[in-house]
Amino acid sequence: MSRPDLSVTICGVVLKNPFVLASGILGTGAAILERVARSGAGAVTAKSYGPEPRAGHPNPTVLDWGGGLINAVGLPNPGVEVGVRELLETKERLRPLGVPLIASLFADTAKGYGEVARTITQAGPDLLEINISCPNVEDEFGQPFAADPRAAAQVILEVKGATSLPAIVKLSPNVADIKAIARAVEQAGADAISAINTLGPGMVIDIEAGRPILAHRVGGVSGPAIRPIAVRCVYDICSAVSIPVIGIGGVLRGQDAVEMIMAGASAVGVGSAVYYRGPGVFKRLEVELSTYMEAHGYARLEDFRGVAHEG
Amino acid sequence: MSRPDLSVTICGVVLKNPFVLASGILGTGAAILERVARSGAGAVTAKSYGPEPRAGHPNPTVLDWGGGLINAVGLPNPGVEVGVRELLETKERLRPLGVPLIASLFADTAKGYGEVARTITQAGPDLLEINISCPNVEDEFGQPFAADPRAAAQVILEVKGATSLPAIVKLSPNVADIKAIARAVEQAGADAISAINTLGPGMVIDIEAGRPILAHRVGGVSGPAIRPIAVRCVYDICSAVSIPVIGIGGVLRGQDAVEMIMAGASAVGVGSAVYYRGPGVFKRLEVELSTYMEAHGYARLEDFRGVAHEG
Amino acid sequence: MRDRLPRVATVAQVIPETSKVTTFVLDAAIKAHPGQFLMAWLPGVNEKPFSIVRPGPLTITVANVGNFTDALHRLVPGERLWYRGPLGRGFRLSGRDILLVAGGYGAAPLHFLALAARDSGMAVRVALGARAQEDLLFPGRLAGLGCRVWTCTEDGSFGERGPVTDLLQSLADQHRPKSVYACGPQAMLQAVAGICDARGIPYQVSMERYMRCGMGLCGSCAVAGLRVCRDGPVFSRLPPGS
Amino acid sequence: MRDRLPRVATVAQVIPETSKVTTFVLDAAIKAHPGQFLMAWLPGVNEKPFSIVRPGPLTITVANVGNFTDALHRLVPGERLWYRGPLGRGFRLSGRDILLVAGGYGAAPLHFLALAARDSGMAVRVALGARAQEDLLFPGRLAGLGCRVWTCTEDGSFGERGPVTDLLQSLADQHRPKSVYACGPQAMLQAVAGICDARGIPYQVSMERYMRCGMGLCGSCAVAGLRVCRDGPVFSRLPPGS
Ligand SMILES: Cc1cc2nc3c(=O)[nH]c(=O)nc-3n(C[C@H](O)[C@H](O)[C@H](O)COP(=O)(O)OP(=O)(O)OC[C@H]3O[C@@H](n4cnc5c(N)ncnc54)[C@H](O)[C@@H]3O)c2cc1C
Ligand SMILES: Cc1cc2nc3c(=O)[nH]c(=O)nc-3n(C[C@H](O)[C@H](O)[C@H](O)COP(=O)(O)OP(=O)(O)OC[C@H]3O[C@@H](n4cnc5c(N)ncnc54)[C@H](O)[C@@H]3O)c2cc1C
Ligand SMILES: Cc1cc2nc3c(=O)[nH]c(=O)nc-3n(C[C@H](O)[C@H](O)[C@H](O)COP(=O)(O)O)c2cc1C
Ligand SMILES: Cc1cc2nc3c(=O)[nH]c(=O)nc-3n(C[C@H](O)[C@H](O)[C@H](O)COP(=O)(O)O)c2cc1C
Ligand code: FES
Ligand code: FES
Repeated sequence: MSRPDLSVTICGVVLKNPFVLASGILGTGAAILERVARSGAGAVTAKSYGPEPRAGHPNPTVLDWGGGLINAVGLPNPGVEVGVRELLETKERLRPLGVPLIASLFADTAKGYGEVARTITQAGPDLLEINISCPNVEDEFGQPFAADPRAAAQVILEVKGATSLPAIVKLSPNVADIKAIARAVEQAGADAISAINTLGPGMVIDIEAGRPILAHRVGGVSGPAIRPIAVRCVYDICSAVSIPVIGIGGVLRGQDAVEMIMAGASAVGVGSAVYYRGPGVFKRLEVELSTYMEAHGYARLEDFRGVAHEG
Repeated sequence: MSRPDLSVTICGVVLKNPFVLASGILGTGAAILERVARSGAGAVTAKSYGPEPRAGHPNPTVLDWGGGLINAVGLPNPGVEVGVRELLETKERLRPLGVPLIASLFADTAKGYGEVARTITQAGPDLLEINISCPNVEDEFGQPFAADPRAAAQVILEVKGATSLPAIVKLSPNVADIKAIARAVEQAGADAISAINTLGPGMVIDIEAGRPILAHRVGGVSGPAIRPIAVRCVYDICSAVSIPVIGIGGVLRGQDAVEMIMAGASAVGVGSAVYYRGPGVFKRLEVELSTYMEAHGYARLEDFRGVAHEG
Repeated sequence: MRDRLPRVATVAQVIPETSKVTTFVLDAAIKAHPGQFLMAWLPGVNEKPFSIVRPGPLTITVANVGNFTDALHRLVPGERLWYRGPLGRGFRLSGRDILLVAGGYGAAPLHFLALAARDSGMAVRVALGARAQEDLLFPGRLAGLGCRVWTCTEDGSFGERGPVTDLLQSLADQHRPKSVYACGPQAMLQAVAGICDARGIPYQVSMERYMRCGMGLCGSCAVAGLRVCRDGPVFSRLPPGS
Repeated sequence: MRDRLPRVATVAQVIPETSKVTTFVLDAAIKAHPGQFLMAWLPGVNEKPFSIVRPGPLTITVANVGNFTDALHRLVPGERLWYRGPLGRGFRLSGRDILLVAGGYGAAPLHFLALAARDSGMAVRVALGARAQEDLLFPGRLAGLGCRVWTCTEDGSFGERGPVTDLLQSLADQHRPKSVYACGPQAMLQAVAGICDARGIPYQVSMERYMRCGMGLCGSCAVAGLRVCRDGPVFSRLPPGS
């Protein structure tokens, strides 16, 4: 049998394999994103840029608590104006490699999302990822956009009005009904969904210090601990919408990626695995996925995508 | 220094140590609950009884997926009528041991909760635990009672109208704002809160079979993977209400219990740990907690309860 | 990380044993102790406990009694079966001279025990009982392992007529075994316990109870405060009140 | 499970080194390689990277340059400090004859290296530079380890006047060391790289960058596509464009 074809097309953009560097992991600059692209990623996502520069939270910001990671980095970024320059350089470096660039963005009002999207579009990324796991400052309860179908849809409408780039909406698992959110953003014009952002928040307390270890006290949980939640979210979303889904959460090995794809994912995000297995994880995932496909006689990802929904 | 005092009083009921067998773990009959009591538990919770007999879901119902457990047992139980007999025998066996019995109950309407509570009270348990992580059949979206402050409060009002036993409300972590639920049930008259029930649901797919392993497809996640989420929920709840909280979720070792207590828990539920460390886990937890307290010069649990909220 | 999730195996051989009992040999091998069991899973059907008859090639022997076992019986070589295990606590082998007592498919775990006993050079006698001749399980396999086999049937169609516990009684008195290992229906195990207790012979019994988790958590299999799936299925005395 | 969370230690000794630099000896010991670092955490203050000066008793040496290091400087014996580590990739020791080049508190990781080099019987020369005499770090400690120490200061208040790289240049030409190990400000490291490259001497440099996670994930410390916290902090050549 010839080598299986791992490529996937998301909103018209071709990825040579389904493994996408998740936002907030390494994506701080052009050189490091180029390195990840050279390490074999199918696409890379830059860190999330917001309307203004943000310093982020003080340390500790990321911890390995045993079952996974917990982080409260606080979206440090130089603001979207500087972001455009960083992304332009990144795009320049990725072009010869044929690895698409996903620009991630956030804001604290729906209008803000539209404005950041308009600005960031100048950098010419291949895709936009809309990180809606941020508090909606206009919501009287301070709920994140990701927790309210109407607020989430409003964000997408603003973004779609501001750019012609395909918009991937990144959903949070911390909601009672993720299908409702998925349907709302699809209806508002989202071109794809990525899920999940970090779980929780969670808290890890140091029993010698008698206080939470993260300076921000609480943080989002990622890594192996969240995989079953992520797989279920992807499964639920894929049963509710027909736009493509990038499955993210706890994927460390090729078999985890197979699970995501069987749940319906078109592509697979890779975050914490960079900690557990190093930046070389992309090449290894590709080999593991190929090996699985060869052993099972699958020529393309579509041959087993979504099969967990049957029967 | 004399041995630390591990006792705790919840709604007037004295536990010789804070470790409570969580509902759904082993609590299927009088003999096994007696064994757990003799193994050193501070209190034991029986399985959840509902208005009618339920067979539960087919197997597989419980799995160890690596980071924790996932289960979809489906609340099998012989119905509350038989339940009363089982609980009466259990109470009989526990009385000489001085270990309080917590009866757990569920229903699918708020009124149903009241009726089951009235019936189960005949068995004379020391405390009632109200498991509200069940779908509310009257809710048009099929949301569980635990996800809606008003529905949760309605359940408590019915239960409080039907029994004079203290009512512990067991909260689900699968909500966007657990503080709102906690406040609602406190206001409705809940005497205590236990948290958390299982996380998710999650899904684990077998990549050879191409389908979810659990017969029910999705299941609740428990064990080590959920500890940071559980600790944060307990922390949040304790910052929102003043009734006592039983902290449950991923407690395997004494240090995990210390974390829960520092987050504000009065007592600590033990579920999946019975799988990881056997029924002898209660004695071992007691020793580990004592050892920690002695090393830190704490005479009573109040000496460090809630300290993570300071500073 | 996924060590305790079901593993897949292919059915290598399907061997009819009696009219209702079939042996499935898998293309897998595990490390296990005699008396341990596994949870066999057929996706979309169910997951149920079966004794390990041989650890390598991994083998189970199944009586067709209901939905799941019927689905198992429809497996043909090349098809797949999933399993979690080994689970539970098995037999502790001791004594030069042992007696196995099997009722019905109770012969399944005792086959693995006989295998291990032979490998450590013990003298093994077996009392094998069933309802009728066509239900006698493993007489040939056990003899082939070098066991001395006595048989009986309830209808007298083969060997002595009567329950296997009558056979036990006479063999116990005649050969004074160092220990007795029994598996079969609950009533039989109770009789075995009585016979052995009366004679001061140590015994171990393998019990069955309805199982869900198979991992000592859910309480479905509890009997007299013991979890058959984790504290057992082998007990060195019958749990009181079981 | 909690192995990679911060561990607590008690400050056993606080030793002044220079007017701005203090050494903290903890009542802990770890296994580490020279050049590795740890993240020191003071609850409620911050968590920052420091080179391991000695693994047992675990020792760090800290220049007071800002908020966190100032809080560290207020620690007294008996108080507690938390740490995660060892982290990063350290120096690879090779060559009988080595030269260490330290600028400022760059002497910290090189102290651990000198310790290890002494234990494996190497001849160690050290070029130690600082702004002024009172900033020279570890001249006595390094000499005490049997190193041959040369010093220089930018203001000429002790030893040669000039940058430590002038010292390196003359020592390199004079003694032809088998390899050079350097730690200090970025500009100094660049000069070291130039001098060594011109002479074909292999070198390793320990770099500093602003760090958050310290575990190779967040990208804060990235330089030329390399993560100082995980791919470094020691590099066997200066990352291009750094
Ligand atoms: C530790 C253990 C080892 C076993 N070893 C073997 C073996 O080697 N060979 C073999 O043929 N059978 C064995 N069994 C019994 C086997 O698990 C059941 O026959 C099987 O689960 C029946 O499933 P079913 O769907 O075909 O029948 P069902 O339709 O579910 O029931 C048929 C009959 O089996 C009983 N039963 C159902 N499920 C269980 C269960 N989980 N445990 C015990 N009894 C049950 C029912 O009460 C009923 O009498 C063992 C059981 C246990 C607990
Ligand atoms: C691998 C490594 C090893 C180090 N080893 C030592 C050591 O052995 N002894 C020592 O005294 N210092 C060492 N440092 C530097 C030390 O981490 C910083 O001095 C410290 O973080 C400053 O914190 P602050 O809050 O006191 O100062 P701040 O107020 O934060 O800043 C003061 C100055 O330090 C710089 N700085 C701040 N944070 C960092 C950081 N995380 N990494 C690098 N520079 C920073 C700032 O740019 C500023 O110039 C090391 C740094 C790294 C990366
Ligand atoms: C340190 C860290 C920083 C992150 N920052 C961002 C971010 O800026 N924007 C975003 O959308 N997601 C961010 N995430 C979430 C990840 O992109 C990903 O959704 C999540 O970690 C789950 O995937 P994983 O289990 O593979 O890590 C961050 C995660 C980590 C661990
Ligand atoms: C197999 C299993 C069955 C459970 N059944 C119930 C139940 O019937 N009622 C209930 O309130 N909680 C039930 N739970 C939830 C536990 O009581 C507990 O809240 C949860 O497992 C988290 O705690 P742990 O991590 O210590 O297991 C069950 C959990 C497990 C693992
Ligand atoms: S089957 Fe669950 S405890 Fe035995
Ligand atoms: S500090 Fe986070 S990658 Fe180095």
